[in-house]
Amino acid sequence: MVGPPVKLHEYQAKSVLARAGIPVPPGKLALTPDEAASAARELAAPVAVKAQVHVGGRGKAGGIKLARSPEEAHEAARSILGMDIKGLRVEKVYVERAAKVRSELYLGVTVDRDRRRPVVMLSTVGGMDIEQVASEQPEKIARGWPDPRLGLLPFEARRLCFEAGVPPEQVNEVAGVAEKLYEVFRRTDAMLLEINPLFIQEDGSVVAGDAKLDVDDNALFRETELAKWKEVTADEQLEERARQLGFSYVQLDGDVGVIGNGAGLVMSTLDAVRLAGGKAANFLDVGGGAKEAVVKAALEIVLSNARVRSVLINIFGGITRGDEVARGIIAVIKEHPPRVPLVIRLSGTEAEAGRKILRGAPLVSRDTMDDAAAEAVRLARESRAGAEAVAKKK
Amino acid sequence: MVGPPVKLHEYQAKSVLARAGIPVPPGKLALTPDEAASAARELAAPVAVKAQVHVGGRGKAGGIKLARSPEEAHEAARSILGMDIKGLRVEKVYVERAAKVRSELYLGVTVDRDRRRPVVMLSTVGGMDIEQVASEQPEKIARGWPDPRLGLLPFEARRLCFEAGVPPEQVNEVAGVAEKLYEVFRRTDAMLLEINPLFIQEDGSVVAGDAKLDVDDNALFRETELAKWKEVTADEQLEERARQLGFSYVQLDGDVGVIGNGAGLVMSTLDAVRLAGGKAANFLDVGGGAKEAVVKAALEIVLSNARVRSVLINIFGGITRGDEVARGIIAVIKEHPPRVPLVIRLSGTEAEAGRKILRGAPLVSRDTMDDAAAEAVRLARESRAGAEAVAKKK
Amino acid sequence: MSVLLDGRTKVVIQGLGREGRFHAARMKEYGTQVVGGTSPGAGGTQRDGIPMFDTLAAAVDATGANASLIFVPAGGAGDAILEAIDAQLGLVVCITEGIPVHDMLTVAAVLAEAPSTTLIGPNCPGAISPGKCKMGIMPAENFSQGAIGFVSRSGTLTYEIADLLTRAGLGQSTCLGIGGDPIIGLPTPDAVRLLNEDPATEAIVIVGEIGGSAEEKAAEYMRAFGKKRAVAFIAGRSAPPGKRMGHAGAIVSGNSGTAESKVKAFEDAGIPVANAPSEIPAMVKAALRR
Amino acid sequence: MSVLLDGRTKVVIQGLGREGRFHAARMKEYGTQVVGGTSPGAGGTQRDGIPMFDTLAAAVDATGANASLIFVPAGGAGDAILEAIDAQLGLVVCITEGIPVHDMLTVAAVLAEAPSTTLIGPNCPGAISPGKCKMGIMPAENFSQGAIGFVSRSGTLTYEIADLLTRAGLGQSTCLGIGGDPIIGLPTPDAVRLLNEDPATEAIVIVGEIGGSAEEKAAEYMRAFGKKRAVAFIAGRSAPPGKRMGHAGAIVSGNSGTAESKVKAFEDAGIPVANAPSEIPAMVKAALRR
Repeated sequence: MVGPPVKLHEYQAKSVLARAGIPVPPGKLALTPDEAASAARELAAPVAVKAQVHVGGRGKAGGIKLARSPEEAHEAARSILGMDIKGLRVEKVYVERAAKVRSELYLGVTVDRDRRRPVVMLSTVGGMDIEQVASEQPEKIARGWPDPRLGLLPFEARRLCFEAGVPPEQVNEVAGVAEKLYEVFRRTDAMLLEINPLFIQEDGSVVAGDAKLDVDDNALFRETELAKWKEVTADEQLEERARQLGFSYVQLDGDVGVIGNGAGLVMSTLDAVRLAGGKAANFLDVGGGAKEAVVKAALEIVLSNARVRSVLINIFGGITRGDEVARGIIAVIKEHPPRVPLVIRLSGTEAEAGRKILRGAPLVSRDTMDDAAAEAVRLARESRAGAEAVAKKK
Repeated sequence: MVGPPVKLHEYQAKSVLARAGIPVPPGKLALTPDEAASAARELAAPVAVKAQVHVGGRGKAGGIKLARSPEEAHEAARSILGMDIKGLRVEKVYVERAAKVRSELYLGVTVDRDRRRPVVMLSTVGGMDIEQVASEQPEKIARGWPDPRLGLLPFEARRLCFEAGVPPEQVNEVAGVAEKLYEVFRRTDAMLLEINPLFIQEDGSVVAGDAKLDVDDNALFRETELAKWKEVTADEQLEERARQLGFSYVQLDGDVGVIGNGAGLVMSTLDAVRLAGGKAANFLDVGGGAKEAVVKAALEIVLSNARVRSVLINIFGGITRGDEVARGIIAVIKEHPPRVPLVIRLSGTEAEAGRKILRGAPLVSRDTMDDAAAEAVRLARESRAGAEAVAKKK
Repeated sequence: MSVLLDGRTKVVIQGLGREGRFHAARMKEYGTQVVGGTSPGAGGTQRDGIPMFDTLAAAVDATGANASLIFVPAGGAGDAILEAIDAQLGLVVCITEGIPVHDMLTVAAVLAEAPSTTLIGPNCPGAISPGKCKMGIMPAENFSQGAIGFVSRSGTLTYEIADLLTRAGLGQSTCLGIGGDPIIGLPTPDAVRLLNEDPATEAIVIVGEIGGSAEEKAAEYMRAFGKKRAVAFIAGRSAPPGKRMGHAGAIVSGNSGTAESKVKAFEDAGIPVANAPSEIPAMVKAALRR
Repeated sequence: MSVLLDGRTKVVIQGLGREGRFHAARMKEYGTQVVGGTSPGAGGTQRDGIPMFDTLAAAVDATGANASLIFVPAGGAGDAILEAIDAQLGLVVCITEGIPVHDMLTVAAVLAEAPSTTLIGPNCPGAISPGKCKMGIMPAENFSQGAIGFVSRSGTLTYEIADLLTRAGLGQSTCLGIGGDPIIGLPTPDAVRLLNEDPATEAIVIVGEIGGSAEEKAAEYMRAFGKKRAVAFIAGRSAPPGKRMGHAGAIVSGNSGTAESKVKAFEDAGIPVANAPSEIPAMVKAALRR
């Protein structure tokens, strides 16, 4: 089951870069204000105290503070630790010697789906979101598409620098960082690896200001060291549990629970719900060949969402068999009758057998995806209307 | 200037393999019999005590002995240390836990000039010289030519194993060793990397019996760690000194010293000497654009060979200028008149100026390579005849 | 006629284990020439009457196979594809899901220099030329022989739509389930080009989904070179940005990969876009009448 | 006519430093179109009247160059060759000596997939089509225009033999100094094929040396496809096995790479082999009379 890339914290990503020989400022992780103060003392202030959370825009949210003394670092850490940034609580800060910044670059590597190649991007507009630069000043980004079998070649790295307009005195160093960055990208099975900003300091030296490393979930089996850094936020726990059970689950904000087999079919089912005037509560793909137990677990996860007012199960049997699906549904119904109506559409392999198993069960059966979606939306609407009427009466 | 590959000792090559995850037996280097005995004690005998010298065939020469106790290891080291193997004195032995051998394989990587590819070779005829196997049982060697951009791919490594006839139970492990071996070959700028024999042990595990690693001399600038292991034997010291002075020198066994510019021209000059009935004492290429000092040093090295009875200098000026060459010769002659006759042929750039400089000097000048070679051979023969006559008289 | 696979296709199954055996049997029932299987160490044996080989090279040597179907698990599937390219097979179908992206980047680079090999997938149901050859895991009963070329990034949605077409009397020339990963061997534009140039194909059904810009490129190609009528459908119109919808490739990132952009591209190219799969058969019939 | 280089060849010098400047001046004197030079950081300046660029891509963009001559030091020369292949130049000549073999293995792999680029060298004197274009470090005065195609693994030996030919009135169509390294861009058989197919070439002089089996392959090619008379010479007949004779590629290893084998291969192909360079002109004249 496909999962989102594993995101590393800045301090983790920087430790990976440092090992590859990319210059990063000296820094220490701190979990308390006291630790932050002693880190600042050790590093010989001024330092930057930075929230380590898996969201962008922490700077604007007040998650980065400059401190000129250990006392200021203590104070900065006190205000940042425990802070809530876009719903995530800050549990740790990274205390880092402040760079003496002359100018800022952007340097990143990701995957270009269309060219089916890695793409290296370099820009003298550093410190900004690269997508924003791409849409507002596209000419400010130099791009190169290295052959993954060769890596980023020295001439390609230099060409990027000259095209981006890196000052000639820094070309060798920035090109060297780019070559190493590509090598880290390759070696860590990264989906995205960014140094943003890459500082050119007052003395002309180059150092990584911030670093972002997202690792391919499908490659964690061989990235055993990085895999240890995987963190699952409260938000993602349901999706992670689903993945461990063998299916894909994405929480959405509607009230029609959706279960289907196959990503395209489930996406189409969500679309059918919307076409029928409703809104899906989730995406859930049980995958190919799902057995009774998986279907049961899937239904339970969908029902655990309190917003759900009806559930639409859409199965087009191929390797997945209608009778297995039916048995999974019956198992849930028997254990504890669901609090919301179920609408089911079975087609393909063993659909007939499945329908036979479901006969007499408290659920609605429909022959087509469109009809089933319309019915699920209608039932959710009814339930909502009922609830609203009750609420009004009170 | 081109140099021979840098040869590593078995114990050095094995340390490189071990770091890459290739199984090698535990072992220790010993410089004295006492060290060998304590190594054997540590390793828990039986051990093999092996001479560490840069020549093949040390086994046949008595340079490898099995020892079942520390006392036997002491005795073995005593007999091997100081031994002379093909002209090289054994200075150190490697004491290694003896393998429990079920069968022996050959596994090696080198460069295939014709295909312009690396070539990996695997054979179930292990422990023998691979060139001998290649000429006597060519069908016993499986070969693969990996794309250097991709390395040896798992499917290629497996195919080699099946083609060579590796027992199916060992295929995964041997294929894994082959993949890692290729990676070491690439990473160390190797010209040749061999595990011969690669033991399959009685318990089915696989371990490197012997290892050979020759590193490209041209890549030493970036193989800084391996470069430290470069050893120059007494035999090679003259060639090494020449290389440091900026020219190629190869000692041969004739009596006509040869100096020229350009490898092809010097080879042709040696051939001309042979055609004239003589034998060259050396190959010496001063390279392109040689200046006075280099020519002087070259002539001194050639004259330092006691066997030399005449010297033939053949220069076809291109970047190399005839006048610079002439000045180098004059400088030597002035410092100490050479003990043997010099024959010189100058052609090309500034040849006329060179001839002018040499006018009156005690040397013979000829217009063509053939004539010059004939004259040098004649002079050497005269000198030899004279010397023989003197010897007879005594 | 058909594209890529037909009665002359001779298939080796790479990684003929439990899953492979199940589908190999279905394929043989369908009439596909399954001439061999590979599994290191199994050389010389038979599995369900299929001769086994240690390596693909040996299998191709012995059987004259010109195609392979890959069931090798994700960690080794990239290597299996490279083995198939090395064996110079004309068609390689990779069913495996979850291959690391970097492995596919390497495969794509090698593939770019091996123009005689077409890779379908990975993470796909495979391809079928109904009545001639099936190379994949799709239930054969949903497909029927005819003149509709069909390309889709999905699995079951493909079966659903094939079933709708079949029930409407619209048989298929070739159906290409090209896979849901961000990096695949035969992206939508290339698949559409094959069908557009196939004499046996009268109309093309293009089923895309959110993520990437393959559909936009296919629309562009059809606008310039389209010889056949086409109908499109995009799955995931109601998907939120930044979330991977089951397929690794089905994700809207920033402004790119949206359903809106894809729908607009097709409409700009004069290709009608269905709101639901159920609309497709009628739209195909209308297109054929135009 | 001539092969690979002529009056339309427009050359960029990669790594235009001290050595490059000296030879660029000689080339310009000869009439070669030297249109630019590269040196990172020198973009926008001029050196001896040659416009300088930071990258080869920029130089090619600005000048329309179709060839490059490389003087970059050994550590960066492999990268410079890859840059030239990437720029899709038709002819690349690399003078540099001492490039690590592994760098050349990578170059060879990339080159195999770039059929429109011909690489001469490395570790070579370059190529000259007398009277039209000189790309290299050879002294021009030893060469003269004519109908003898000439390929050689050597440097000064090439000048010596060119001089002998010129003095005998045997001008040259194109002389290719292909280099003395074990892995080179245009090995002897490929160079011989070019000259064999060149209408302006009437006879071919092949100068080989010990090491490898390129001469044997060239002889085989000429036996099968030879349209021109040829004369060969092998340097190093008296060299002992196991010793590198100045050139990294000039080594007899075991039974392979011997002069005997090469001489025999040429004689078997009906190509006479000279005992000394001085014999070559008469033998060429005799061959032309046959």
